[in-house]
Amino acid sequence: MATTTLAKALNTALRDLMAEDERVLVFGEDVGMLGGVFRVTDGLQAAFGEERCFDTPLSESGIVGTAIGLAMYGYRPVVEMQFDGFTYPAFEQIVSHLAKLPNRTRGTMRLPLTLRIPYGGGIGAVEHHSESPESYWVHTAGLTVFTPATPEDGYSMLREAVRSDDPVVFLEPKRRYWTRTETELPVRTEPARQAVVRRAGTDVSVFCYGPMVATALSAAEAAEEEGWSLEVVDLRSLAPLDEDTIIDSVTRTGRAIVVHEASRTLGLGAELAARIQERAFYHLEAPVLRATGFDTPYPPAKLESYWLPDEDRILDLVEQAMAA
Amino acid sequence: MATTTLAKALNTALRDLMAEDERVLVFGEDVGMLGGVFRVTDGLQAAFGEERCFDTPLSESGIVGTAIGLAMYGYRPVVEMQFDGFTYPAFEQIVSHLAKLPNRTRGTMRLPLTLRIPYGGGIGAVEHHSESPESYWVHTAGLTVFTPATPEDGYSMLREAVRSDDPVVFLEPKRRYWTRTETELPVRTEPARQAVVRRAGTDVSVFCYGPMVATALSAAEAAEEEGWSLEVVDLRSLAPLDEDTIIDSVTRTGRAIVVHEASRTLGLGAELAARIQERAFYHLEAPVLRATGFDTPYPPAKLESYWLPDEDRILDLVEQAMAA
Amino acid sequence: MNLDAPDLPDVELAERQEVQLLDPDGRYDADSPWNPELSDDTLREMYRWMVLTRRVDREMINLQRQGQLGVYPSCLGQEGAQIGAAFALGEQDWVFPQYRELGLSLYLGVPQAASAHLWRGTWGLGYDPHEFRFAPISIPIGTQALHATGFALGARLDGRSLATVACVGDGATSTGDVHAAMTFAAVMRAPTVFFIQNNRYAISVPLEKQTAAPTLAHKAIGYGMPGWRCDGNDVIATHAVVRHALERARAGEGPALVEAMTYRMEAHTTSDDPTRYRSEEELDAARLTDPILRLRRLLESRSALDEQQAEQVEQEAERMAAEVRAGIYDAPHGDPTEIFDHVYVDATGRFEQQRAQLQAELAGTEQEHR
Amino acid sequence: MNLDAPDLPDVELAERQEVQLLDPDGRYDADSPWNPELSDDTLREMYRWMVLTRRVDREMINLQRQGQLGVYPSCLGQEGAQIGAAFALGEQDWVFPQYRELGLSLYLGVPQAASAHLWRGTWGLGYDPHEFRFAPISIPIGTQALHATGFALGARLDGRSLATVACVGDGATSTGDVHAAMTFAAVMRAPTVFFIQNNRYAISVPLEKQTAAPTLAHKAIGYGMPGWRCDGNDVIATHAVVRHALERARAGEGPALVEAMTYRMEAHTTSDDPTRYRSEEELDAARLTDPILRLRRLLESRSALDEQQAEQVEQEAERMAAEVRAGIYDAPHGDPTEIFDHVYVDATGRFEQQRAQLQAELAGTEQEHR
Ligand SMILES: Cc1ncc(C[n+]2csc(CCOP(=O)(O)OP(=O)(O)O)c2C)c(N)n1
Ligand SMILES: Cc1ncc(C[n+]2csc(CCOP(=O)(O)OP(=O)(O)O)c2C)c(N)n1
Ligand SMILES: [Mg+2]
Ligand SMILES: [Mg+2]
Repeated sequence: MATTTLAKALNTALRDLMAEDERVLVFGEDVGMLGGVFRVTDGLQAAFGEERCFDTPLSESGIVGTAIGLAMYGYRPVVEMQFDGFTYPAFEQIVSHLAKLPNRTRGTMRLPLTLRIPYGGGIGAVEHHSESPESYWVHTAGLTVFTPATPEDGYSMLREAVRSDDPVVFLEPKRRYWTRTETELPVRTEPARQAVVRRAGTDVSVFCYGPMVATALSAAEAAEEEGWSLEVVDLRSLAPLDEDTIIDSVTRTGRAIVVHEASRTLGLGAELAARIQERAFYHLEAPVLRATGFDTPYPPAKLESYWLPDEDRILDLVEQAMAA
Repeated sequence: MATTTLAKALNTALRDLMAEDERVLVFGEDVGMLGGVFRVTDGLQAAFGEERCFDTPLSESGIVGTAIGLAMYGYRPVVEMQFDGFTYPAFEQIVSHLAKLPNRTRGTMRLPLTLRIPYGGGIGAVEHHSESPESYWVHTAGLTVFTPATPEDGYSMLREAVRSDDPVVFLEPKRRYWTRTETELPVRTEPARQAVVRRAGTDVSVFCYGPMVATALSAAEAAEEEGWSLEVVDLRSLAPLDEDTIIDSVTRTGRAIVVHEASRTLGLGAELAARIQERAFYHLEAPVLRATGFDTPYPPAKLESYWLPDEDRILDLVEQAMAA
Repeated sequence: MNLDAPDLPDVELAERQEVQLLDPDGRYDADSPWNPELSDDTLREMYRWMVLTRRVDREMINLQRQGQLGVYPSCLGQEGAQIGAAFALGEQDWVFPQYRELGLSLYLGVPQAASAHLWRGTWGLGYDPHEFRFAPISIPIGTQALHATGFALGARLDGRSLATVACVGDGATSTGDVHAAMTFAAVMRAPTVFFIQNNRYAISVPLEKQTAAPTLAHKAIGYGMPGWRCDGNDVIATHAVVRHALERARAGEGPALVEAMTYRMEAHTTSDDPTRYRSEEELDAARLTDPILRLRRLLESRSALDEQQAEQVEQEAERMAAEVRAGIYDAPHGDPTEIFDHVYVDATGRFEQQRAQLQAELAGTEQEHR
Repeated sequence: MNLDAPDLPDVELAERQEVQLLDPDGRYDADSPWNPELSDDTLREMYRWMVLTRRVDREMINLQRQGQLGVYPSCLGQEGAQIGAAFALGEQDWVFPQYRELGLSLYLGVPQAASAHLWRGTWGLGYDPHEFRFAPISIPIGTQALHATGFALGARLDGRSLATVACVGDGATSTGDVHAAMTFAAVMRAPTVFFIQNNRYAISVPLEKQTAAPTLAHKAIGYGMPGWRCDGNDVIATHAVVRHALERARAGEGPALVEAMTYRMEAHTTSDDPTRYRSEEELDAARLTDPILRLRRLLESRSALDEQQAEQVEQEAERMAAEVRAGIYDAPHGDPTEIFDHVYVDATGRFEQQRAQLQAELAGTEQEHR
């Protein structure tokens, strides 16, 4: 078995996609010769030439808008936003066009565009480099939002995203880029729109995604020592949500905790709580609780560990849920 | 008693604010000679001169970014986004600067800036003119978000927004601009961060804001005929939420419905459902339900009435909640 | 230091010369290097399309007044710019409109009864843009310029000889997206012509409050592309300049900017009240520069348009207006559940539940509550 | 039509002449109309600030290597541009930096031990920008240009004679915000100088992939403001040009653009690996244009800097570096609950509950779970 990292798995997925389909183009800031600041596009320009993988001027709106034009033409652009916090200049193109055009044009213009965004904190980065903007995209009807938590999913889900005829926001948990696993690529995991139970349990369902899956899993291990059995569900697709898997789990455990780095108010936990109590009201033995970042701007790097949810924050809620 | 409309009340508030405080500046697209496409800034340029009320080039990011600079200098800018759907080019300035600067600068740079946005549907407008973007702002920590439902609140809350040292996103329900009431301006209503019970009731709490308050009130009237007593709570401030008033109401009624035009997924209803079940779990006799717009792009004007929540959609949920 | 000396040698460039071949009185400048030497037949065709455009435009306004359309942005006065550009299009070229491009859309055969539904407030893009090479109109100002750039880049990468016309207004030039589009197109040599209809206003904001640039054509310099300015009410000059720009683009020489000077004779849209911000005198002056009148004068001076031909054009225009009217008047709004169509190729259960909710609501409307 | 004739008469302007007073060999062009006729004392002061900047910059890199800073964007090679601009500032003028403006911030007296905390990953804006007229650094590229514009507009409306310097990189000129800032400033006559340090790269993206403009100074034309280009490694030329631009601005003549040609000698930041995208030869060539070396040559040729004076400057630089180091090394990160400070003036209960949650978590850390 070879070992690979998330970053490497994504790189391999792009390489395979480009080799298979000439219409796949990769572009963004510094994705060419530099290979991206996280090296996810490393070597693609050398392998496929400057016409398939290229650098752009410094404008995220320019990148997404140009990609929309290329998608209209018939290409399948895979574009990189260098960091979560620099996606905002492209907001209008994403919300007013990418999300709406297929519906507006009655399906005559599909936009098979993948928007890759490294997101989340935990790498000690400077201001604006650790945002968790998923709520903005999940709330925007018309977008599909995936986020892998493992190298295998990185490979498989990115392939599914690029091959989908729907526009996909592909959120890459940057603090897990260097997580190693033993795996042989190519690999095919569960369909991206499906949530996956990463660890079965009976007391509390813990819903998480991207950077927080590993955190939730270690919380589950720690909880075991306290005699609590946590079921850890990796959502994988944030839009659409795999409601059936979610409800099935809560129905069995009767308790739910949602974990995410994003600020609590209108973070994904809000939607999960709303849906769970809508559909599993009579199964709930405790309120759905949320282990999340706080409702403040992302703090400086040296304080981020206090801001980000960790095992303790999850376990505090487990205790609370079990006591309810 | 004079009669006034929301648009007129807002206009009067701006006029009074400008007269009282030289640091208040009003600018945006077409706010000068034209008086704004909704005439909310009508006559301000004539009254206060081109240096206090002026038109800008066509760039929303330019408007907000320039306003931030003016606020840093010591002004209190009140800027208009012409429509909800055209706020998106300013997203980066709003999210990365307006929301973060006071915290980043440890309070040495406060941004007393008011961002006026006419929002919501129901006026038969063409594409991109009927968006309900409140979730984007409410999720963004650092912003304060107000929305008035009546002319009186329009006047009083806008004054509070402009005088606050925090940046305020001021959402104006455009379909209620021409709603008339009998009232004498100036008027002072409850503090903006307070939710207000518009109609007392005992069976179901209906939480609503801005354009949906009138709708909820007529639903409550219709419900009465069916023998259901609805309590209608006008949230007024979407960030922060007046949780105490909300919880107090649900605690009494045991049932809650949230109404908003925005798409359901991660609309404000999600956050309300999450908080209500967190804090009033044992008081709930039915799940918190949501009467909202659908998870699709806003439809063409002639179909909007099917998309937007109306009395029937609310009453369907009341029935459901009462049956639970 | 000597402060007088070094100030702005080439910044205060003279106003970029405006290419004009046909003046408002119908006099033709055959000596201009831009003379495209169009045949009388072609000129008569141009005349015809301008008249058709004006007539259909008027019909749209009528339909709006009669409550059949929700709003409509008239192109009255801009027919010369639009038809001039239309006649410059190659067979593969695409147009990326803002929202005021009735003339271009008519010329490209876009079914008006379908596309005007957008102004009616119903599904307005019920035709395939690929069939007519006319992209969806774009209301968020300036955004379409990037789509035009990306599409053109696609054509270049694909080895196709195809250029795109990015239609933008004078106001649009202040947006970040038009800036990015010009920057990207120039660096990537995307075959795009940025066609600015400078109609002097962005709603109520006049050009001098929009930019301090000497002309909008000067902006091309900062992107490293050629920029020309033409009399947009001179259909021949506009044609010549846009054609040249498109030919260059198709030949791989990169993008260019064309500023067509025109004037918006109508309100911004039917919802606008222009008396608040511009004078009757200004309008009177603008009327003298009408694009149709001057071409008609030229044609008549060349005896290239007789009474009967002119009458035929009028009749065709009436027929076309009637057709558009018939296609729109009291047209159905569509099945409400179509709201859910085409949002996703891969839609999931939850989404379909909402469709079902609407279906149930529709079914229940007659019975339940009141 | 005659296609050769009308092409681009004034688009292909010659490269805007680069103002240079002091060449890399230290030769001074006293005949230039830009000659600011600085005294030897002033030149020595400039030299001093450049040396201080370089030394503190190096200390920041050291601190980063030692794990004391998370990341640091060096200004090595750009001292001439920054100190030249710094010396042009009036007593009321403000600087709106991007993030690489150590030289300007040092000169304005910004306490480095406070501001470098930003790179350390702790509260980095623990000083009052109003005290030092140095706005918060701005990492989202280009955004600060609008703040500079708004602030300058405020000063103009307020009747104060104050200009702002908007520092932007070459890459930043492609952003929508810099476009809007220049557009707004020119229309509103905001007293802002757009000071572009063209260091040839935006991370790995070289200038020719950033824009097709003949020079960045040409961009000024499209906004209707003057634009000059200077040798940014010539501290005197940069000073002269920026001073002129600031004086104009303060006098009510509106904004201007200055493109200072320089070169980023270090990596983009300490996290970057520039060997991936640029060659040793290119660096070697750039080394020959060093801004400090050439000023030293001039001073020495004028006998305006003796051994002892030079030594004093070096010692001061060492002291300053040591001070900065002492202020940062192992400095505390702050109380975690400060996260909640200054978010709102009008904070409400819910917000305070979250602060309480964090307090409880902190208290519980020692006891609970493991
Ligand atoms: C991003 C954005 N901001 C604001 C608006 C509102 N708006 C609609 S048209 C218009 C003026 C456009 O002017 P111009 O580009 O000159 O085109 P014209 O209408 O004159 O053809 C404005 C401000 C919009 N549609 N999009
Ligand atoms: C809006 C935005 N997009 C992307 C980035 C990532 N980024 C940081 S610095 C940089 C390059 C900036 O280049 P330039 O303006 O030339 O300044 P320099 O670093 O050369 O001083 C980029 C792309 C960012 N900070 N902000
Ligand atoms: Mg216009
Ligand atoms: Mg640079």
